[in-house]
Amino acid sequence: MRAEDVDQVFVHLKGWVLSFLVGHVPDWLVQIASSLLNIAMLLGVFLTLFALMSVFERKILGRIQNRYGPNRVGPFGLFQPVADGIKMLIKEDIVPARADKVVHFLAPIGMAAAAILALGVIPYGNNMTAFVIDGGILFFFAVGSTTELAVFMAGWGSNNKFSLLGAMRAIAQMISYELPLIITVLPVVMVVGSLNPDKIVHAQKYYHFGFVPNWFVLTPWGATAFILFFVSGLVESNRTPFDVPEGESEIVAGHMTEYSGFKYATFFMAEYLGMFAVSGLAVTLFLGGWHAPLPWLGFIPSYVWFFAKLSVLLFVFIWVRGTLPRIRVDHMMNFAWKFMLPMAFTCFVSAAVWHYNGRRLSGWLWSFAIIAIVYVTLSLLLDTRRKFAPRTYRFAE
Amino acid sequence: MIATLQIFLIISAALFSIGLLAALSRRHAIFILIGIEMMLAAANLNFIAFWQFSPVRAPQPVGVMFVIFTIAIAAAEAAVGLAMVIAVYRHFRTTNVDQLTRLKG
Amino acid sequence: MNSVAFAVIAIFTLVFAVAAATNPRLMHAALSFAVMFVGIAAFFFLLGAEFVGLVQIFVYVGAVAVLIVFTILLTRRDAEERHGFKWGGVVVAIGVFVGLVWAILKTNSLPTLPYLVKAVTVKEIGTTLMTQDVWPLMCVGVLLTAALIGALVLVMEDEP
Amino acid sequence: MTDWITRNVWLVPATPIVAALLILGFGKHARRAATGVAILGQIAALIVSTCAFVPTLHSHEFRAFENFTWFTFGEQSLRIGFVLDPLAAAMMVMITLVGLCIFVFSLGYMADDKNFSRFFAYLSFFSGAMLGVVVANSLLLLFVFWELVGLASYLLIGFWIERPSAAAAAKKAFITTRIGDMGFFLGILWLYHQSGTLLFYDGGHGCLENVALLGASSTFIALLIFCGAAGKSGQFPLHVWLPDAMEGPTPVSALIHAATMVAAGVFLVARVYPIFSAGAVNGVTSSLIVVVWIGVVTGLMAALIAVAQSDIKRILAYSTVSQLGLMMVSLGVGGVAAGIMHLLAHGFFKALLFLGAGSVIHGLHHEQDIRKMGGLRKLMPVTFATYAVGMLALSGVPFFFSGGWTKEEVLHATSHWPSSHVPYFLLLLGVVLTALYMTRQVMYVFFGSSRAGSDHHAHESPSVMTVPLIILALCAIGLSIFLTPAWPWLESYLLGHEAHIDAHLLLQPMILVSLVLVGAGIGLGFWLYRRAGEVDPLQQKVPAVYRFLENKMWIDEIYEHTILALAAFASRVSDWMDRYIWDGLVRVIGGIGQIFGALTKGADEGVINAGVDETTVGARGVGRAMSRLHSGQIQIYLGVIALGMLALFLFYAWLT
Repeated sequence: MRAEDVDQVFVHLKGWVLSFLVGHVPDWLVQIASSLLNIAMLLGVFLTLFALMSVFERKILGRIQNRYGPNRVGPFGLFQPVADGIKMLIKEDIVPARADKVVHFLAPIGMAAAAILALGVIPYGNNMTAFVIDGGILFFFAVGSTTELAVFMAGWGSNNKFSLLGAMRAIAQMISYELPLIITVLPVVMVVGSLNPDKIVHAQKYYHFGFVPNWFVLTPWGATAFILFFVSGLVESNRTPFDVPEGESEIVAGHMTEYSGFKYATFFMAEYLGMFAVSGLAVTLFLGGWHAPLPWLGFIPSYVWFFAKLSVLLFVFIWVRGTLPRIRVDHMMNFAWKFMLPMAFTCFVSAAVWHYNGRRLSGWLWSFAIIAIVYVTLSLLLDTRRKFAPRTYRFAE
Repeated sequence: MIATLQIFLIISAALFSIGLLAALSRRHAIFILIGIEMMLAAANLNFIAFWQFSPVRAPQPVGVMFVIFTIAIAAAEAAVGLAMVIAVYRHFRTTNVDQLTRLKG
Repeated sequence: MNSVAFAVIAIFTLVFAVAAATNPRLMHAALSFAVMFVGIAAFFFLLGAEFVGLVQIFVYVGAVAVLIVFTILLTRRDAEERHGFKWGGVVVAIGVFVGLVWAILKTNSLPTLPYLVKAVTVKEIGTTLMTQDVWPLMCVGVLLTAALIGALVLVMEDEP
Repeated sequence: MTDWITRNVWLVPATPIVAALLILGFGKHARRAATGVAILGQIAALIVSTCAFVPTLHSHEFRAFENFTWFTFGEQSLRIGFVLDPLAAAMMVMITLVGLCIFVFSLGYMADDKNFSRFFAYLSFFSGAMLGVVVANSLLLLFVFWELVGLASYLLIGFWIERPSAAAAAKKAFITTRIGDMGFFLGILWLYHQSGTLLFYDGGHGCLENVALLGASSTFIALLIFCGAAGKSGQFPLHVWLPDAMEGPTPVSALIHAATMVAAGVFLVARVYPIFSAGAVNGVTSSLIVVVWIGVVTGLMAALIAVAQSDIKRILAYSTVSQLGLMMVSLGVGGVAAGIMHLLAHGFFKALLFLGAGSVIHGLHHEQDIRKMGGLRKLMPVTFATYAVGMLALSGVPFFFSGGWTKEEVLHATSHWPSSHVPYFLLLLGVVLTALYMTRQVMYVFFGSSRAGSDHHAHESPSVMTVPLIILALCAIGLSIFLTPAWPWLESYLLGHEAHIDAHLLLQPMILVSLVLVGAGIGLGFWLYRRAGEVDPLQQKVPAVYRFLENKMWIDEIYEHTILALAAFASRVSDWMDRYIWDGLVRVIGGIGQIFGALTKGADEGVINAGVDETTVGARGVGRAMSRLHSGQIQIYLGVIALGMLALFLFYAWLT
């Protein structure tokens, strides 16, 4: 079997399944069947990934905290998600008496739907994009922005002050970090000249000097934009250290306080799917999508590379969670508006300089210099001159 | 049923009338805004439909450009309008437009 | 396929529009309003203007609807309408609708072309925005900035 | 170099405007930087305009313009541009030189003011806007700068905003000139409608190059444009703002009266002169006749009023109004060069006089009443000497002072006007009056003994104020070299001829006439005011006339009792209509019903009573319904709009 066949095996498989339908049913039914197949595949892959992620997260966190993590159910505790799922399903579904029941019911569904739709535009491999849309990046953000409404619905529908406060916090931080998230995407869009994810991946397929991949993360502006994008992505998916909306020591569990059972699981799933979506977009935009890091590794199928890169990013998500404490809410907002936003705009300017300088050495140096200058200036301006000293206990000793 | 221009226009007329209904018969100030946004959306639908069904093909997508600018302006209008609703609520402690009749003759 | 999709979308949009206009519970009405815009965006998809549809979702569902629900939250005392509906408005609205439909059906100046999607690409829109429509774009930028500042000033608390 | 400057003449207005923005950017406390930037900007503008002046010398009929498209809408494109010709070049040099002197003077005069840097920003802005008016090659661009000049004057007249009178004066100046600008704008629109372009010169396609196309409408266009010029240049009946503008700081008055604001009106008429003279028979058109008569009335009226004023700056203000009238007459009778020459010369000596007045006011700690001054000749010798130069130039003493020659040119042009000789004789009267009131002022301020004892603190001003005075005085004298009829260099330059030397022209009857008239005026003034006391001699002799003049012929009061009263009356009428007619109509109907009821009550109480009651109730109901229309409910208004739309549909249905 040739390497191309291995690469295209899923595409061929789908074509083969659809070939039974062609000629027997009207064309529009074939189209619908094709879409359904795509969606089924998407759901299958990412729900499995969600299950794996939940157990690996616990195991990695366990290693970080010098303990084992789940290791009882199945080999190495790999069946833990099954047990969790059964537990969630048979739990009682509690709806508060004074809740707005329709809204309360629709909130987790809206949240999960948005996350799944956002996953659809990411190219997972060569010719493996679920929805091919010309404005795919815009689609991603358009769908992603509806999450805010779902969060609000959860907070409002529960009729609980902690829920509402948590929802407000979540929306505030999501809106604040949506700006840097989108603006850091703009340089890539500008340099490629397209909003189509496939074209963006395609633009990163070349190699400099035969071995350095033409990934955007390897340019000064791209590296900065990637870091900013990743931090914003952490916030958008409400992950530690930005899990303020559900900070359990402050407001119980935020907008999910009044949810239990399967609805809670749906929320949980939606969050993980959102995390996958943001990481997948980061891979697409900055890490070369499904392209191999070295030209002679091209024989390995494209989807393997994509999921390998995705797993690295997911590992970083878990690593950050195990390492950093939660940030105070006002610090987080200040950080968004005073640092992230200016830096994101700087990336944009820097990318423009890089691109319109013909991508020559001078362009690289200029774009690096622009970012360095703005970074240093911002750090000088934002420095609060507060000294950190070891804490002294006056009365406890 | 074949989608023709007339059907799109009738749907947008229906949307417009529903928007008018919201603006005319609800007592809450926010609904006037919602109604106006609906009417604007109906106009947008008209723009796109006329552009799509126009016999002459302009080099630029004129109808689409119109809609993009309309959306931007409608967003600005919504932001300012809602801010005004909040300001009015702070001052009069109500958002019922029946009670906001300081300007009556 | 298209006519089926069309009918489904039309019914979906109009139902949610009516819900947004008449539901006495404000929050439900606002959420119906958001869903209605998804329907309108679907219309735009059908008409080959997918960029506009996406922008519509982005702006209305992501931003305007959130603003509206926040406003409802901040003016919560009136979140439910206790008083009745003004039926005069219904009469007027129906009158306008009948008039519009009558005019649409009566006129013979409408082009009667078959439905043939000619999609517009993002690149075309971008080029037009940067060449022919660059002045309107600038003006809209200024307008949005002014609206932003105006809205902030309006809702600012008076005490220092 | 010369080529470069003719293409980049926009630099001249740009420099002061940039300086103004910089100063505003520096903030309130950067006083030193503010003055530095302002004066450097002015010097740069002076240098650039001198550079621009040089190429205009070499060739006759020199005219360079640079046009570009501002924006395009549909198939129309709006083009603007800049022009450099002798008229513009001469004005530029005059404005920047006078402006520089005023800037330096302000250093001393405004030294104690707390908004020092803001003042310099406005001053730079003012000068830049005026330079923009001068170099504009499009009526629209000219109008833009014109309005900027108006804005700058508003800011500067009301600079001491804490004084209510200053604020009122600023408002008055702004609104009065706006009335004229309304006409001006209509004229621009009409011109655009007729000619399709607003460029002055466009290689044969400009609106000034094809005035024949305008036809009969040129008269109306010219008159509408003249409205604007009359507003800015303080011509009757819009002159009322100019004396009030004295509320601003004295350097501002100098700038307004000498170089910038009022000159704009005269300059505008000179710039669009082809429109005024389009279709002229024998050099006379109906629009020019209007210009002449307005100028004559303004000149004479202002000169008469000036005789009876007691505020040192107001006298100068009215003299400006009068001189502007003179210039307008000159333009109207066809002496464009003479008018502009008088404008240029006037710019120097009027700035000199105002700055001299400023020096006096500064020395006397902001005393402005001339009846309380006196004997300053010895205390302030430099000010006195320079002031005397200015006074002689303004009075029109020939041979040595620039004003004499230019005034003589104007008279000369007027005497040849084919339409009428009355303006000429009235102008001669104006010359006498000018000499009279200037002599009166000098006699009061500098001669005699001190009155009212406020001058014992008087001191000569610091050199930062006296040096500009000396420079301006030298200019006022030195300019006369270029103005003599024997070698009319400036006139030839403006008209684009070669200058010839002809010593015979130095002595002509006209000079004798003006010498006699000026001598008469000065002598009369000397005799009348040789020992004037607190009470004006004129007031003792003819108190009624004096009072009439002192109160500025009651023109302000006339306006107040006619135009303003009319406006107030109209608003009262509409208020009354609202209150009584509509409401009253309803009540009358009700009342009729009631009377009717009362009449029939006795006759047939049982039967009709109920019906009458119904009528009155119904009438009241109508009234209530009508007032309920204004319910203040937005939704009802909206509904009415929708109903209007429905009505349109019905109308459409009825049509088809």
